Amino acid sequence: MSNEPMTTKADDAIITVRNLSKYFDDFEALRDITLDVKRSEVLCLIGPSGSGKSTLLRCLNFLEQYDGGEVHLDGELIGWKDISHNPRKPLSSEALRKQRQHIGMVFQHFHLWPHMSALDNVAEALMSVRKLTKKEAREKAMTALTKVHLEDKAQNYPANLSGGQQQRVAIARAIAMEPRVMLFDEPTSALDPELVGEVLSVMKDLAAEGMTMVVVTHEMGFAAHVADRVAFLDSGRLVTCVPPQEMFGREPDDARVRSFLQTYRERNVV
Amino acid sequence: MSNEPMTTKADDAIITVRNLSKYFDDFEALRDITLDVKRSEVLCLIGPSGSGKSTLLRCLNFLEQYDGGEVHLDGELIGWKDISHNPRKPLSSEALRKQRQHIGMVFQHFHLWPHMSALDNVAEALMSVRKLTKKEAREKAMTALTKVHLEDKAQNYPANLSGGQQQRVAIARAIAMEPRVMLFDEPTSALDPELVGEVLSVMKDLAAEGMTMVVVTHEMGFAAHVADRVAFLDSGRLVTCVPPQEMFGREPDDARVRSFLQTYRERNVV
Amino acid sequence: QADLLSDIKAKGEIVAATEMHYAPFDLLKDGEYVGIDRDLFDEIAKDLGVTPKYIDLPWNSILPGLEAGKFDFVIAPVTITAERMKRYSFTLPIGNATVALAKKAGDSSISKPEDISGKVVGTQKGTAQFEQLKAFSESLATPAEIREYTNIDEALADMAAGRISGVANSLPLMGYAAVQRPGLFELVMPPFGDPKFFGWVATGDDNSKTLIEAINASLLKMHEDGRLKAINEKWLGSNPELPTTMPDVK
Amino acid sequence: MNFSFDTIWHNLPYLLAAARWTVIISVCGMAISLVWGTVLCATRLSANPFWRSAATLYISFFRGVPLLVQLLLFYYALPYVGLDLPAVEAAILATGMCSAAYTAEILRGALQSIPRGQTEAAYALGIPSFSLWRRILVPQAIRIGMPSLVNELILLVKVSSLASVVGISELTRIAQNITGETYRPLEIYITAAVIYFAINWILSISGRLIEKKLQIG
Amino acid sequence: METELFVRYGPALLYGFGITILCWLVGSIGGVIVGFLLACLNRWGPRFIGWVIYAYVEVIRGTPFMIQLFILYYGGPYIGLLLTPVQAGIISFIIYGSPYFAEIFRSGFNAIPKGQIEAARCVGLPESRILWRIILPQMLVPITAPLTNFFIILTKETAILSVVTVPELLFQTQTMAAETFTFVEPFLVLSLFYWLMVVVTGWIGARVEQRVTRHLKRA
Ligand SMILES: Nc1ncnc2c1ncn2[C@@H]1O[C@H](COP(=O)(O)OP(=O)(O)OP(=O)(O)O)[C@@H](O)[C@H]1O
Ligand SMILES: Nc1ncnc2c1ncn2[C@@H]1O[C@H](COP(=O)(O)OP(=O)(O)OP(=O)(O)O)[C@@H](O)[C@H]1O
Ligand SMILES: [Mg+2]
Ligand SMILES: [Mg+2]
Repeated sequence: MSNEPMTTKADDAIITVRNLSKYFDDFEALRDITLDVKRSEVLCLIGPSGSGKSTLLRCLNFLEQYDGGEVHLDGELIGWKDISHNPRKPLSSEALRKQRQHIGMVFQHFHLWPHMSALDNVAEALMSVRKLTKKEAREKAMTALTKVHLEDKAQNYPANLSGGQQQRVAIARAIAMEPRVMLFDEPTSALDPELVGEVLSVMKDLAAEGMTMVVVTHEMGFAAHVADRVAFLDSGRLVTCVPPQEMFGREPDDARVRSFLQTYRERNVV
Repeated sequence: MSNEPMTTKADDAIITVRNLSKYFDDFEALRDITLDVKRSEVLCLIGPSGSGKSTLLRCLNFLEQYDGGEVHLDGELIGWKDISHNPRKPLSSEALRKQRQHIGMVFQHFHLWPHMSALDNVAEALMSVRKLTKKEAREKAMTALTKVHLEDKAQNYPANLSGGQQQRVAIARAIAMEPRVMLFDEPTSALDPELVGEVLSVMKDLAAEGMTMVVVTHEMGFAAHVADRVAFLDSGRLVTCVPPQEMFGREPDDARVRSFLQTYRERNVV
Repeated sequence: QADLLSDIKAKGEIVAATEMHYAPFDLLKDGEYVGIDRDLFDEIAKDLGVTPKYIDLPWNSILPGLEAGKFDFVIAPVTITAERMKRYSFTLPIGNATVALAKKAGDSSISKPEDISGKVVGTQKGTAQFEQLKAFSESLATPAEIREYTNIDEALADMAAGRISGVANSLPLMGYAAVQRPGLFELVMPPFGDPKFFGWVATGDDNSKTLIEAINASLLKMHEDGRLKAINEKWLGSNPELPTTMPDVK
Repeated sequence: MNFSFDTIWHNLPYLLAAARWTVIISVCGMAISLVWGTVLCATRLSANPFWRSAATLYISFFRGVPLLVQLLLFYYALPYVGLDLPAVEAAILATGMCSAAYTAEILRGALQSIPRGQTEAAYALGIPSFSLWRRILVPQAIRIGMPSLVNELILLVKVSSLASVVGISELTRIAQNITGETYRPLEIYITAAVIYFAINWILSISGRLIEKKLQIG
Repeated sequence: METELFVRYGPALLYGFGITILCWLVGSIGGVIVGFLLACLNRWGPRFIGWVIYAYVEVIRGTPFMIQLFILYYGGPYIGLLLTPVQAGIISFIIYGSPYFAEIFRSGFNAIPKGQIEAARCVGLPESRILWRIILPQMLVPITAPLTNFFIILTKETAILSVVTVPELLFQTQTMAAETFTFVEPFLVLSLFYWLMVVVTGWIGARVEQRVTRHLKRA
């Protein structure tokens, strides 16, 4: 949890990814990814559609069972019971649950629970995981919703919310849990510029509180502003992982990255 | 259809919206919207989350039964049989179907059919509405998918596509039908900058072919590049509707618009 | 005024329904319908000069079917009672319906009907035999406990399973069961209660009057020429003394 | 108890012959049930209040009255209104029409869990309602409702035994009749159960195969 | 129509109706519970239990209730299982209903989008809580109708209990039919009582459905 005493120094790795690979049948979605995420760091993942960004994120909390390599969170192997065996055996669902409690996630498709109001979507885990009373949970949920400017839509079911409102509920749901690490999959795709700004400031606050974040995004401006480092994925491979100044500030070395950023630059000079 | 002879002059209105209003129970989602969309025009709708952009779009093809005012497409009242009566009576589903054939739509949440491959998602309406044979429909669908660079994912089910790939299938599904008017609800929210460029060029081609388009977007760069006019919605009201140069090029007159664009400007200078 | 008999003769066919599930009167043997009723009615049809056609129906739908005219006649053995005569026309008796008892083979505690006193006895619900058994049981010092089954097979199965000590039903039925499963069932002689008889049934209206008369005439003829006796001996090993007039039912 | 395999062996051909009727009635009944059930479900969901209540009434009647009584009505009461159906046809029609009421409800339940957006997408493309149902809604409803549909079809196979009340010598009836002659109910009933099981297992396996085939992702 | 009959047999019919309702309620609710447990075990339990459950479902679902009941009641004593009719009726009812219910629940599980369960796992909800709060309320949307169906079907399967002399409704009406030689009247009574049960069940089903589909209603 974020308010635990920090016994390790601030720039050591909280997530280590080693030679990660993942197949969907024959399709190689991730190949040999090696990557560290440091404590309190904001790492942005960018890359073309279908390059494996979501898949990488999903491997980090074992929603996808990766086929090769290892993912460690605070030194603890994520998902597999033990990888010396072949085939690997996943942890029990209870052990997985323990691990995942500390890893928050906002999905690309939100995945709100349609039968619960916005408020209940946020309050649910506070009650059953954080063991708050119903009242406390609702209050806390309300605070989280207020952060994303949704206090007046708290009672709406997801079906009666606009796209951006749904996305904000999903963000509120994840941050209310105060995990150690947050994974965001395009958290601002449905948001207008103003709200992107708001979410950005929420995330900056989180970062200041020591939260580690991995953010998939297509908004280069967002990446440039919020990230400590930016990783570029292409066809399942990690092409580069550098501070944003290097990625955006000057002409990137890698041809693929260069052409990727090209269109963006052209268009965004309004 | 786009290849019909244009008997009217190019700048007359194809869609006219008059005093449109829409309530969800007590909540006023749209208030007194009056707006013309000219033939072959690209109109972008921008505005904060929850301002009613999707709702307006959905009123245009009567997916939402608007409560007050009128929407006409090519002089034909959309959705209602006749509005002098109270309560209004909607058209028969067959008549609605006829109207909607000419209005393509790409949804904010894509709404692909999960039990059909990407190809079949696109081919379906070609067969059942355009009455093409299965073979013709598939060929045409393949062409549409190629336009959005998805030829190698044609056989995937939606669940096995990345977010951006799903969005592109949704775009392909709508444009393959060659409607008279296209409604796009955040068509590039899940796309990376490169693809945004591609989709933009697809849309430019469509525009050149005389297609009328209404595009909801949060990407101001996109709006600036592709739109003939940009309409700004706030809390269900149409604040302004002007060419992009006026909206983005100089300081906007309206305070609301100004503050909305502020954050965007700040962030996007990378 | 319609007349069933002339209709049948015109068609050259008589359709008779029964429940092929009432040995030895009606049963399926190797997939074929046989039994006392079949043999008797084959002869009667011959006398009437028509071909018989038999259909199998559960008891539930035999009488509704008769009334709806789905067939002409019922050759399921029906115990002749006053109440039933109000609604339907009966033929002369075609079988002995007096109640008799079967026990589990080798059960030495029962050697005569009176021994059921205080024991549990099963019978088929709603039958005339049930009424007889009830009356008989009440005449005993300690009455028997009577359990009703929808079907006599189930009562026999329950006796085999050991839940009940005896099963009471019409004499021919119990006798036949004992012959079929000698190691399992045994007939307790003599039959008890009032003498009762089975008849066949047609609709109660005037249409079937002539048919009933013709069948009765044919039955009487079979009494005289010994065919009736032969058939009964074939199935029962003995000849029940069947009356040649309508028995007196109150 | 001495379990008599002889009895089983001896009577097996007759039971199998009777099972033919069970199969005929249930297969035809299934066809009616599925087709008519789908139509009924669509009617029940139609916008027209008249058709909607007609379908509701139909379902209420056919689920409410015991099938036995329905069969008796079809066979014995319809002649009074001039419709004299032969026994097999009456049995097929009654079981099929009754089962359709249940099928319709199963499909309706499944349809409700198909996200609305999918229907809207079809509307927006101008897809005719027939195609919408045939290509988009029904396949998904079948996937979701398959286990319940198989339940219903298996029940249909079993209730086909009621056809005996209109004089059809189907499996259960013949089993009972043979029992009446052999006085060996356990042997005969177990055999009949095995035959029923075989028929139903085919159904169940097909159901699972279809389910797998329609599985998405 | 002889109304006098209804007076004469009224008490017996009502008693039979009571027994029918008792067996139906206890049997079908027991069946739902067992079916639900089976479906859960099948989903979360070890592989081999899955196979055992599969076999159980196929065998019990694939064979007629009448025969199961017959074997249990009349065959049971041979292996020392001596049950009273009502006991046998209720037990076999639970056994008979459970595989159908298990299959209905299985279909419910399949209807929940995977993403929602993933979202629940990501916030660390325990599996049992996921079942109760996320899966169950939503799966009721597609399965309330089939559940209602099967409750209704079970009302009528109670008639088969007459085979083992449970004094239920059909048993009583058969007495009436046999003793009085009437057929229309008993069937009418029978239909009326069943219809009553079905209407009430259907009504409850509709209410439950309304409740569980609340979130789908659009303003
Ligand atoms: N079915 C509904 N019932 C009640 N309120 C609704 C419903 N649909 C939308 N709303 C409300 O109407 C308002 C407008 O919604 P709409 O979806 O049009 O917003 P939007 O401009 O598209 O926003 P976004 O950019 O977030 O997609 C929102 O405040 C939303 O909460
Ligand atoms: N379940 C699956 N089965 C098969 N292929 C899959 C599956 N999920 C994803 N893929 C494929 O894996 C690749 C990577 O998918 P992923 O969702 O990680 O992309 P992404 O980088 O998140 O793209 P986007 O920006 O469009 O969301 C894509 O090409 C996709 O088609
Ligand atoms: Mg993605
Ligand atoms: Mg929207």
